[in-house]
Amino acid sequence: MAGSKKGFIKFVVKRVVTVYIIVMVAVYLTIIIANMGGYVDEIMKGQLMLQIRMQLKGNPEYSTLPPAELEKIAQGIYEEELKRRGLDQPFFIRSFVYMKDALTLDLGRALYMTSEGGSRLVKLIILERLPYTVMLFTTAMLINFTLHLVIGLYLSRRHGSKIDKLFIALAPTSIIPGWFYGIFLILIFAAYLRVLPYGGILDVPPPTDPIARTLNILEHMVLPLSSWIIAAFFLGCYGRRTFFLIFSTEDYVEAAKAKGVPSRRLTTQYILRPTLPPIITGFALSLIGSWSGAIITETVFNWPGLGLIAYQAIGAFDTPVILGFTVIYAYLLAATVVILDILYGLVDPRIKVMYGR
Amino acid sequence: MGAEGMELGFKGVLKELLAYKSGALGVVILVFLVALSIYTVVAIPYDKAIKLWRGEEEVWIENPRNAQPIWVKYWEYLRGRNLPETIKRDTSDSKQYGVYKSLRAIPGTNLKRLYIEFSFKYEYDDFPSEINIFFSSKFNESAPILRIAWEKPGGNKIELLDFIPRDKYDRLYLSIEHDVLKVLRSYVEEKLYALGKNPEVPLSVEKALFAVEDESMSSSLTVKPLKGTYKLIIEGLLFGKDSDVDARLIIYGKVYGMCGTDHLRRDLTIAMLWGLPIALSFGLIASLTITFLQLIIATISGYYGGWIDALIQRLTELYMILPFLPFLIMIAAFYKLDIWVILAAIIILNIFGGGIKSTRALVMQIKEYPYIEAARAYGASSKRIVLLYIIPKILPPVIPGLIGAVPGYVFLEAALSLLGLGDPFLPTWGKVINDSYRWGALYKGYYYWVLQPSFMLILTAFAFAFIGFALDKIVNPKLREI
Amino acid sequence: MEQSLLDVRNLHLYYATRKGVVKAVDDISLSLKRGETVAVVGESGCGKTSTARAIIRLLPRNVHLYRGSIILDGKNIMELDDERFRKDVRWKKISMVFQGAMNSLNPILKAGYQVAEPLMIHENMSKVEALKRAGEALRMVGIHESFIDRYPFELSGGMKQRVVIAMALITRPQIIILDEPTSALDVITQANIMNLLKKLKNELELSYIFITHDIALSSELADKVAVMYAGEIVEMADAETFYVKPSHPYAEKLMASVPTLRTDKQLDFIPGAPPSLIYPPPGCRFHPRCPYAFDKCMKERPTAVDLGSGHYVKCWLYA
Amino acid sequence: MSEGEMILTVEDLRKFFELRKGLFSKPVYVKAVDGVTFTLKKGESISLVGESGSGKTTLGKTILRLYEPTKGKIIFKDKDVTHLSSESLMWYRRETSLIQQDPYGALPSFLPIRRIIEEPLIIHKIGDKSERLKRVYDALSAVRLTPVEDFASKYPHMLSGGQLQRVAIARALVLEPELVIADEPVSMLDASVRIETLTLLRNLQETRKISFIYITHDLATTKYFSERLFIMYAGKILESGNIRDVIMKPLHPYTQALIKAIPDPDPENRKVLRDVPPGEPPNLIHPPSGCRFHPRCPYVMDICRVEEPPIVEREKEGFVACWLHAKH
Repeated sequence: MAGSKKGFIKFVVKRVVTVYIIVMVAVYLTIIIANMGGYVDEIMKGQLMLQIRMQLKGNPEYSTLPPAELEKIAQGIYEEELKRRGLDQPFFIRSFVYMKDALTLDLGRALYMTSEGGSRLVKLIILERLPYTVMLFTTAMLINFTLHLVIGLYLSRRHGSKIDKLFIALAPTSIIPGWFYGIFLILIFAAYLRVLPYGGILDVPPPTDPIARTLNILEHMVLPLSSWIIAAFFLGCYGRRTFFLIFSTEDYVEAAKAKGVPSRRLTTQYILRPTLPPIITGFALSLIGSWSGAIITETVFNWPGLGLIAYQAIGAFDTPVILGFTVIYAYLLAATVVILDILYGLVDPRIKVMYGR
Repeated sequence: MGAEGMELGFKGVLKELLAYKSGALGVVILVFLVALSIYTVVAIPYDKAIKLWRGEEEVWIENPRNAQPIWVKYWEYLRGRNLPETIKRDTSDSKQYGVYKSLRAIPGTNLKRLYIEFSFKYEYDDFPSEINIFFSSKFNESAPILRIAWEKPGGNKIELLDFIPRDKYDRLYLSIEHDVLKVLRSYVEEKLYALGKNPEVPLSVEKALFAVEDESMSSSLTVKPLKGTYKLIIEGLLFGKDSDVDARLIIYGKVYGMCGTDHLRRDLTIAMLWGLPIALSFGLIASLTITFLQLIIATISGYYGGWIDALIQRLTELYMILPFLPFLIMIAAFYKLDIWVILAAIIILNIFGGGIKSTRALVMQIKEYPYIEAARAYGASSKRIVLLYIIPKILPPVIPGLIGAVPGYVFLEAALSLLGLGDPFLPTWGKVINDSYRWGALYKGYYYWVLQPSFMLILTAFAFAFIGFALDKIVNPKLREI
Repeated sequence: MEQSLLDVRNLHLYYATRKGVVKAVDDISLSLKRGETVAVVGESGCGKTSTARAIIRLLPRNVHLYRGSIILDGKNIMELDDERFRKDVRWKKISMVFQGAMNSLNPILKAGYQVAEPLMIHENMSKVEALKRAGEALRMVGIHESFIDRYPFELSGGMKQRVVIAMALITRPQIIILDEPTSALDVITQANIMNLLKKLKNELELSYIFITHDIALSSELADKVAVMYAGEIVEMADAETFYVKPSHPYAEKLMASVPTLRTDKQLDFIPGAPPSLIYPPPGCRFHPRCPYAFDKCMKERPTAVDLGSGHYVKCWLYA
Repeated sequence: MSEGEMILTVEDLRKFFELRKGLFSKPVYVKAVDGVTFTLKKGESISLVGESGSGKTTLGKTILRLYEPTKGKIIFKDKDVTHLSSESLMWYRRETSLIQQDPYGALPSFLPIRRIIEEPLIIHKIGDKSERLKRVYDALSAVRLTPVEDFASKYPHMLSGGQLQRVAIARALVLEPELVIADEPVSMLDASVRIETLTLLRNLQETRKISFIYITHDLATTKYFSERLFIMYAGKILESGNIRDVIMKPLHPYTQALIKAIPDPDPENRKVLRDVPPGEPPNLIHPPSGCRFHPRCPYVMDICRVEEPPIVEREKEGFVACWLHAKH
């Protein structure tokens, strides 16, 4: 059906456009809030003026000038500097310039923060930290996903057994967030037993040998990783188990059981496969979500990732970094949403067939 | 479909809830927490609590710094160690035991001779944390000269220093007084040389004052407190007729109160207690408001459809793309907010959040129910259908989520406080954890400082979690059998 | 007398809910000869479907009591362990067509594969061979072979029902349990499916256990009728006897409440509603609704009375 | 039957639903009701019979203005109600009523029976509280749910299916409507209570002179409960007439098939095959051209595939839409 193919392209285009508009709104909102509606500029302008006056006062060349004259010169330099920084335009207009820059990933320079190499480029600052976050939290999410799926399936097959009841009873433990478990893990393993580091990513000074370095990083990952695994463990398994149990009462599962389908095949073909799309969606979204939601965990463990940088940028009123963070995050999520929409279409045979035939 | 909760009515639901072990436990904990928070609010009114919490040194000066809670003392007592409590001796309190004061004019002069002797029994197995003397003096000509000496059990007397109060009220922080330290070091060294030992690590003032005078004095790791009756003697020379000096000696212990103290000597009991009503109201208000706003928005979206639905759907997508926590942190950091504005920000940042999608799906389903169609057939207006026919039907499946979400908001507040973005005035659990973190509680071993607020947080969280889980089973018959 | 193919004796299936123990199947006995069809008739909630599931051992998770004997070809299959039962009985000896065929197909597997699957499981047949056989089976139920590549959502209700029947047939089991096989279908489609079932029965000498709430429809297949009420079989009779004159008051009233198209008969109804299976009435379970009830009915449970030639009634009127 | 006063006239009524076939394709239209014309006399009971997807339910709901008609006219009591706006629609809502199929879903589970029946009275601002209560009790006793006080205070989940359906009937009749449409009112009930419920409905209809449209797929029950019969297929009425005439002498091949398909309880049934056409009702997005039954019709002629069949009057009353009976 050629019509459907065209329809599909149209759908994708429409979806991309809608999501892009949403990204634009999100970025604009960030600009407004991160600049406090232009208030941050006022602070910057004030600082600038102060700086100029101080410089002039400190310069012996100007020390003889009358104050009025000095003020005039200061004003002149100030105006010039404003123009150079583009601050002479009203904030409303500049906000759109910011938005354009942000959307084209022209993230500009940070106000105060620097990358490890000393660069002020926001892009560098963020790109430098992104891998750390991904390394830690993607690993955590992957481990969680697998654990919950496997154990959930196992429990659903042993419904009503002692171990099943144990997981049900312990499911409320996941009401406590990962960072909170993190504090306890630090307390036990770093403070009390002194077997693992309190936080950070490398010892000070860091080992130079690459193998030792990797091992050192892994050692630093153990506690934050564990905190996320423990926090999600019981509820995650319980949730998957319940999900599978509900699906295993579907008529076609019962029918397959009656057919004599062995339990392993029943699990994979009749329970897991039809339920995979929502599971995958949930996983993809939470994966991206983990990159921003990790701020607290990163703070607790002093893990130098994106979250920590966002927190530091916020603390320092470093709006370009905040903006860069939001933009990248929004793009990542938006792309995930669109890709999932398309994948859904491709995975679901109902839709697949429409293009196939 | 989960209308069961509605049919059961409140009493019925409560009965069912109590039938689940975890549900009953949750209810018991919650009732206890609510009672405790009511007690707190009545016993320590808000203004008083804030004043106490913000009062810093002045209010708390008689408390030891970073003292452990009293339960640690009981625990240690069982292990045969008696931790020191704070000992106070005050000359202005005449009834007090162990205080002797005499003030005599020296005939023929304008002078007076002062003699103060504080004596106390020290039966503890650890050293005190700090020793201070507070003076309140009356003088008009020149300040009195005071000579302070220390007498250990067994009669060893150490002249500590001469002290001249500079003001009407002055204090002597013995523990950090340089001269005292010098005197004590040479005293200890002398004793050690006499025993043929060399001092390894110099002792702190408290340790030196209370040490058993044998080889163990050579290091602060081996030094032991000497039990018995100690005396602090103040001899003074006062000028002028009306002059007088009162002194108050405080030997700070290592345990204090139900919950111990923090680095500012504040009694943590206040934060533990006041954290409770704040956490409860914060969590409940956030969860209730967000749930109901989302409920109404989702119902409108699902029932009316069309452009309203499309708009709401786009808004939920926008919310999905906005990074919630960074946004919240940004708002909290930039706009220096108190807790209620943070609450409002959390609510606003959640209105179009994830809950809408599932509720909307539920509404779409209920919208097609025959009883809705019947209502349309007998002329019910859309407003009536939404408010009277749909919302009561989606309420039961939503309530467990509402209850279950409370801990999330409680922890969110704690997290913000942990990041130093919480309310600057209120004593909250998150704030205490933040303090403990910032002042190195984990490194220094002040576990109680972290553990107590954590325990309260966990207790609160579990109460709601247990109830939420049980309610979910009651309302959702599908879950009940599995 | 001819040897029974299936002999169900004193079958019980209770399950526990929070409200109490549901006595879904309460001491049921029935037998089936080769090539014979027994229709199990009753209103909703009388235990028909539970009976079917008890026979093929598809039990709910909350089973409280599962007892009795099911003798198939002289062997008590109740004694088999689950794994043996799965391998030896399910689909090899007994297959089943589920209520609501729409939902008994896996939405993401192709129809042909689902039809062929039992062959791959039970006869270790290769996929190619099994699919070939599936094509033949589909043709037998009146669907073109090319439909093996279709997904369930591409099929109409009637076609899905046929696929499910093909699936039940593929391993040539001796017994097929039909659980309301046409309840979701239109009358003409229903008639078509019934025609198909009749043809297959004759051609393949199949035995059916036909479960339905529709007495008129039951007469399309039944050689023998078992009427269920509140978890019990209250009457068991040959079709010739039953459709002409049912004996149990419940069966009699039920028959009287069936509107007929071709004859003008006076319609009747049974007052009240079927009882709960958790707290069934004492004595005869039908007594609260029975016009002939007398003292004994309220106190003592009637036992089956043999009225001759395999006609059994559980009623004090005949004792 | 005497020529009574007309209460309802339906003219060329159509209802198309917009549908998106896939996520990505253009909307298409499901022609659920496609040109239906009939009249209903005051106090008369008619049956509308069709298989699922024939459009019978849509027709009923469109007449009640639960759906906006796409085209055509609905005239009720000499008033055109096809496009009534909300205010006058309230009048129409009071005069008409709906009884639904699913008694478990038809009542809000969270309200007591008393309130459920009172709702229409509240909405139409009828009487004060005590007067409304009296009418609720009257309605309950009319459907023989006695003692009424007991039933009034119960919640739906405490009643059986048959009782629930009687509550639904009480609610439908509490406003004393002139036109009641019952859509499969007993098909979800147990066989033993079906007849009881239908008999109750019939008695109420007769004593209160309600005009009644009985929508069902069960041809066998119609003759007990109504006078005239309309056979619907794929959005159109194929045949109508006096019930007994149509059942005894069906003219349309579809009606014939329908009658042949329905068994009466009879031990001989198992020995014969039913002579019914194969296939299933058409998809209403692209209905067949010409006569909609032609792909399944055993008597199909060339013209059936091309042209819509003419409406041919039956001998006594009613019509048949079929080329076989066209007068050449």
